[in-house]
Amino acid sequence: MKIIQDGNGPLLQPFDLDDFRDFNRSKPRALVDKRMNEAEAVSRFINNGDYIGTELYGTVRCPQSLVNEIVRQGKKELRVAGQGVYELDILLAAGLVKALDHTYIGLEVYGLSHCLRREVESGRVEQCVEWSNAAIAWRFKAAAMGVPFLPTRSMLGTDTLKYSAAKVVEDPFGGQPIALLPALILDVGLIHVHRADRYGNAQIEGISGFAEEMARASKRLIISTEEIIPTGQIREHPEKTLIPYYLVDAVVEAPFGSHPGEMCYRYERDEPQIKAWARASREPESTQAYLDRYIYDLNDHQEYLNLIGEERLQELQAMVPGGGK
Amino acid sequence: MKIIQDGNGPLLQPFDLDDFRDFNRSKPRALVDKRMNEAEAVSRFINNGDYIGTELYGTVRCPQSLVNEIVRQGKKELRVAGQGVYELDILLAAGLVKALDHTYIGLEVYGLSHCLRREVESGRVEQCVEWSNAAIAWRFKAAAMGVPFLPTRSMLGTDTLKYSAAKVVEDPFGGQPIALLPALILDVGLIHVHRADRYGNAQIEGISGFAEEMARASKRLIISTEEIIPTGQIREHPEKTLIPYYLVDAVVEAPFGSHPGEMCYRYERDEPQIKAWARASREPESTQAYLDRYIYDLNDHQEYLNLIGEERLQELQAMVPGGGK
Amino acid sequence: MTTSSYNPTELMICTASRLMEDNTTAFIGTGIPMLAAALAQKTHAPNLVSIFEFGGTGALLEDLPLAVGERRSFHRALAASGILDVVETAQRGFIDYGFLGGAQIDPYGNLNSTVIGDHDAPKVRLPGSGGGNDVGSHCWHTIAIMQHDSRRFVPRVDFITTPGYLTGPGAREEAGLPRGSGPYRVVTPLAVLGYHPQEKRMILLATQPDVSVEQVQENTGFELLLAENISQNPPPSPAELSILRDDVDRDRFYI
Amino acid sequence: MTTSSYNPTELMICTASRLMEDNTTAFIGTGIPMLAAALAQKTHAPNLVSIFEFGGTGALLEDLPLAVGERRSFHRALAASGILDVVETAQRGFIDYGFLGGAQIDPYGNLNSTVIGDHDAPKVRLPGSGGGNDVGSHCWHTIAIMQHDSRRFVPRVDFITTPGYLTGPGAREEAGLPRGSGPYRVVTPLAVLGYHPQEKRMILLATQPDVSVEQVQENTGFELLLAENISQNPPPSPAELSILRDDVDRDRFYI
Repeated sequence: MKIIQDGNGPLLQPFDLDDFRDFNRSKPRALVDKRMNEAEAVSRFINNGDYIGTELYGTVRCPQSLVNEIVRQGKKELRVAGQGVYELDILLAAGLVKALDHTYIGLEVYGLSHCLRREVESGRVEQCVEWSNAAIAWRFKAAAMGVPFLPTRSMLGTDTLKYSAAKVVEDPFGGQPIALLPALILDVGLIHVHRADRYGNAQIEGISGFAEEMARASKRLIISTEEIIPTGQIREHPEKTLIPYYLVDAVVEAPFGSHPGEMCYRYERDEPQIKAWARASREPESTQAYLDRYIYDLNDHQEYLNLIGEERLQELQAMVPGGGK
Repeated sequence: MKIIQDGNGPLLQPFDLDDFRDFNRSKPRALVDKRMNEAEAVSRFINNGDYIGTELYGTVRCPQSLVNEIVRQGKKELRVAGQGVYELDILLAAGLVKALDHTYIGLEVYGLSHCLRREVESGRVEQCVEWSNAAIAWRFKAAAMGVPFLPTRSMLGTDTLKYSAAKVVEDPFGGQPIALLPALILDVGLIHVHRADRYGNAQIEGISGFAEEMARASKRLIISTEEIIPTGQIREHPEKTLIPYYLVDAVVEAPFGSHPGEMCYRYERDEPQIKAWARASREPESTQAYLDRYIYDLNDHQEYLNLIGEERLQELQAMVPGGGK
Repeated sequence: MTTSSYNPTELMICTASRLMEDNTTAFIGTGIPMLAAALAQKTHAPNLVSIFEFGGTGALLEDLPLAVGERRSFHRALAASGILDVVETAQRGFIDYGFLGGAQIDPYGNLNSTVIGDHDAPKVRLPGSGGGNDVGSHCWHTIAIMQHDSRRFVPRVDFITTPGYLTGPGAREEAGLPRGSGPYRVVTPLAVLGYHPQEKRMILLATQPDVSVEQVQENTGFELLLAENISQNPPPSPAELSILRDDVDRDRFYI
Repeated sequence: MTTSSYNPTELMICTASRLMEDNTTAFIGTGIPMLAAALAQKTHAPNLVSIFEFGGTGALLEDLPLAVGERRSFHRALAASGILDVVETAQRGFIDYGFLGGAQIDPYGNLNSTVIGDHDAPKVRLPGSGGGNDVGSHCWHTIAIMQHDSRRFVPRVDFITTPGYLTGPGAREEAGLPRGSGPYRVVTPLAVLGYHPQEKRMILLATQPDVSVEQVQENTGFELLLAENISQNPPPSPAELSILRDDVDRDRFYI
């Protein structure tokens, strides 16, 4: 099986599958109450220099109350798997990102990310390793399967592959070139869900993005949830459990935890807030002012919700057919 | 990337991913009414010599009305992916199987399969290639992903691998031995579901076995369903669609289509019927008598249901808490 | 075109919409492709099957999705799964059309959305591939939606984020990309372009209303092949514009 | 043991049940392991997390599953997924115990459930691996449940369906199997056996009631290592038997 090409990019998170198994072996199988607030979850489970990932699509199910707390606690020199809009922009704005497994960071219809530009063009983000969206998700899937790599026909023939850590090999069955994507095992995964019980059994409504894959690729997993439900409700519909409890280290109750992002069937995206960020993030000073106002000057998610205001939050719910319940 | 070991087993279903893509390209994207009975589905979509697969676990969701029709029409020299109890035993009993990608064929608590013994020990089944249950499901998954292989740590170090068509290679990232399982693309897949619309959008209740993987690994896909539902009902809960319509070639309405197997939440397994088969299958004569009575002497699934009897079928429903509705 | 009764965005939406065939599957990205798909469903392609990257298949685009993952992207859809199911479906050959964008495009339809300048010391760091590379690798036909000037239409892109025909005929297959897949059209405010069947180089097929072949070439940083009969696109019809303005984007989110 | 107040199946169920620890995950197969798991949940291991091959995780085994895929295998479970999620969970190191069976076992715990005689001209064609090879490859500890005679306990199995310690110390790791995983116990009507920590060969740990060490060795086709103190298992307690008979298998499906 010939190796045709090696991506030049570094493997930002080297891995050993047997070490991952040993780590997973040590996680409790017992049903333990894992409820805690953002401050405790972030301080207990995230360290400076960790490799972290957020599961979301655009601003949908964005684990923002957790990301705000990471910024508040100033967890630094983070390595991050990058597919995001607002929440990764905030991490970059706060200067906490040292390296990126990059796929997309931008403001979608509002254009380029100025924070990404400033951090990368200045060299403060020291490494950008390139991937496609699906490639990152497949890398999580490889880790979730407990295998060292997954094959794909994505990225072939491009500079995206050249600046990744993938390899192109000759398929030993058919002889064609195929890309191999190395497993990506996160130190910490952050996922915001619709419902979870106190043990971490979690449900997501609608499309599931890459939540199942990332949850299973995370050594430590912090779940934030719109609401905590009794385990009896989990057992009534076991097929709805996308994330089983034994993967989870912390369960943080965070209503509107995705704001200014949306939660399908519950509340819409806060478009003016996103636009305000798009404007503020253009210049370092206004960026800092935004971070002060919405993160540094606040103690927790509740103070954030108070700042946004009950009335506005209800408006965002009311935009959803059925009023967000 | 060194090849450490080649399984000696033949690849019973050689594949070309670009041919598979061309085939999939030719399948209609339009919503076409695909309802037909077992006779039409089997005669139109299954040919002698085809490689077929059934999706089920034990006797759960066993597509028996379709398998009975295959026997009735005497589709022969079939190559089959083997993980099953009753339905594969019936195919073997009818002498229609030429080669097996084998994982498990037996009668579970009722012991060995006498049909398997007779067919394999006599050499009428010409080839048995060995795999584990998950290996076969991963081979479907590889096809479903459109990639030539998936890696696994199953089968390593065993005769199961030696008598498979897998390869052991040195992982180019970590250097450890890893098994590569070749994609398995079915000529025809057979899946029995709880609900489907006329176009083939299908829902399954409870655990899903390997239905999603096998559906996506099938060039032609025949769905049998306990009931046909309006497409509006599909659109109300799109997250419940495990098999989207564009994969499907035929939708066969088959209430109690899994009998004597079970459908979770609808009806239980017909234990006396399974026991009757376990007894009958011991000797060729009694095997033939069973096939005559339950398949050859009947024209279709309705006559089969009449033979089993309304009363018995209602008993099987009544065994399910909630009475099977 | 400032004096015309429609703006360039509306023109591009209508042009892209007309390229969408009924009863085909189309991988829809944020922005113009969403509006084009919604417009197509409400005009000539009621059975267009929209596929959104993060899991929505066959949604009814009654309300305009604002992003590829939000509820409108699987509103009354036929299936709602996740990103890997969708991209694997593309990899298996089930997705007919895919829409792409980028900061640069070259004569072979290679796209750059990663970086201007050197990757490791960039002049401008762009958003990155996102799903672009996946769409450009697996969909049968890709349609690029671009602004049109010679800074964007360049002889050689600084970085190949998403594969077009790479270096020319046979290069995709040689790289291991799916046989028979590749760039199909480029839609801009000035023109609709395609690719020469043998040479795989960009060819001018049609100019937008009130645009000359010369204008198109002047705004393109490389020599375009010219189709034998270069047609002129009709302007957006009043019907298209009213559906677009009063229905598709009635909240004027994009236009 | 014919005169005793319990049958050999009941003895094996109770013996296997006692090996199941509370708050561990166990991959449960058809037959005796199901009864043992249900008995354990109703006695010393109420929080035993049962995992069934085709997708059930954490079911409450109030009713005895008749097969690994039917509704009782995910009755009021914590999750209901599919075979790959379950086996990948094992491959990731989350499943502590797995139960296995077979027609032959060797001193290193290798199991044969594929064929007696030559694979391509078999004397007896057996059912095959099923999930056995997956369980034996990925679970941390495997427990084999076997009838006990020298036709089944053989120096060399005809076919290694499911990996034990293969050829001995280090062989699993060398083959690429997960570090630190492997055979743990063998439960038979005559004994409970383990594996020597260094040599990885089968060692006699305990005899079943009224069974002598000699009887065990006589019925084993190879030399057993002997633990320093070979204990004698207590018989099934009246409590265990009544729960087993009146509750777990009240319909007498298995016992």
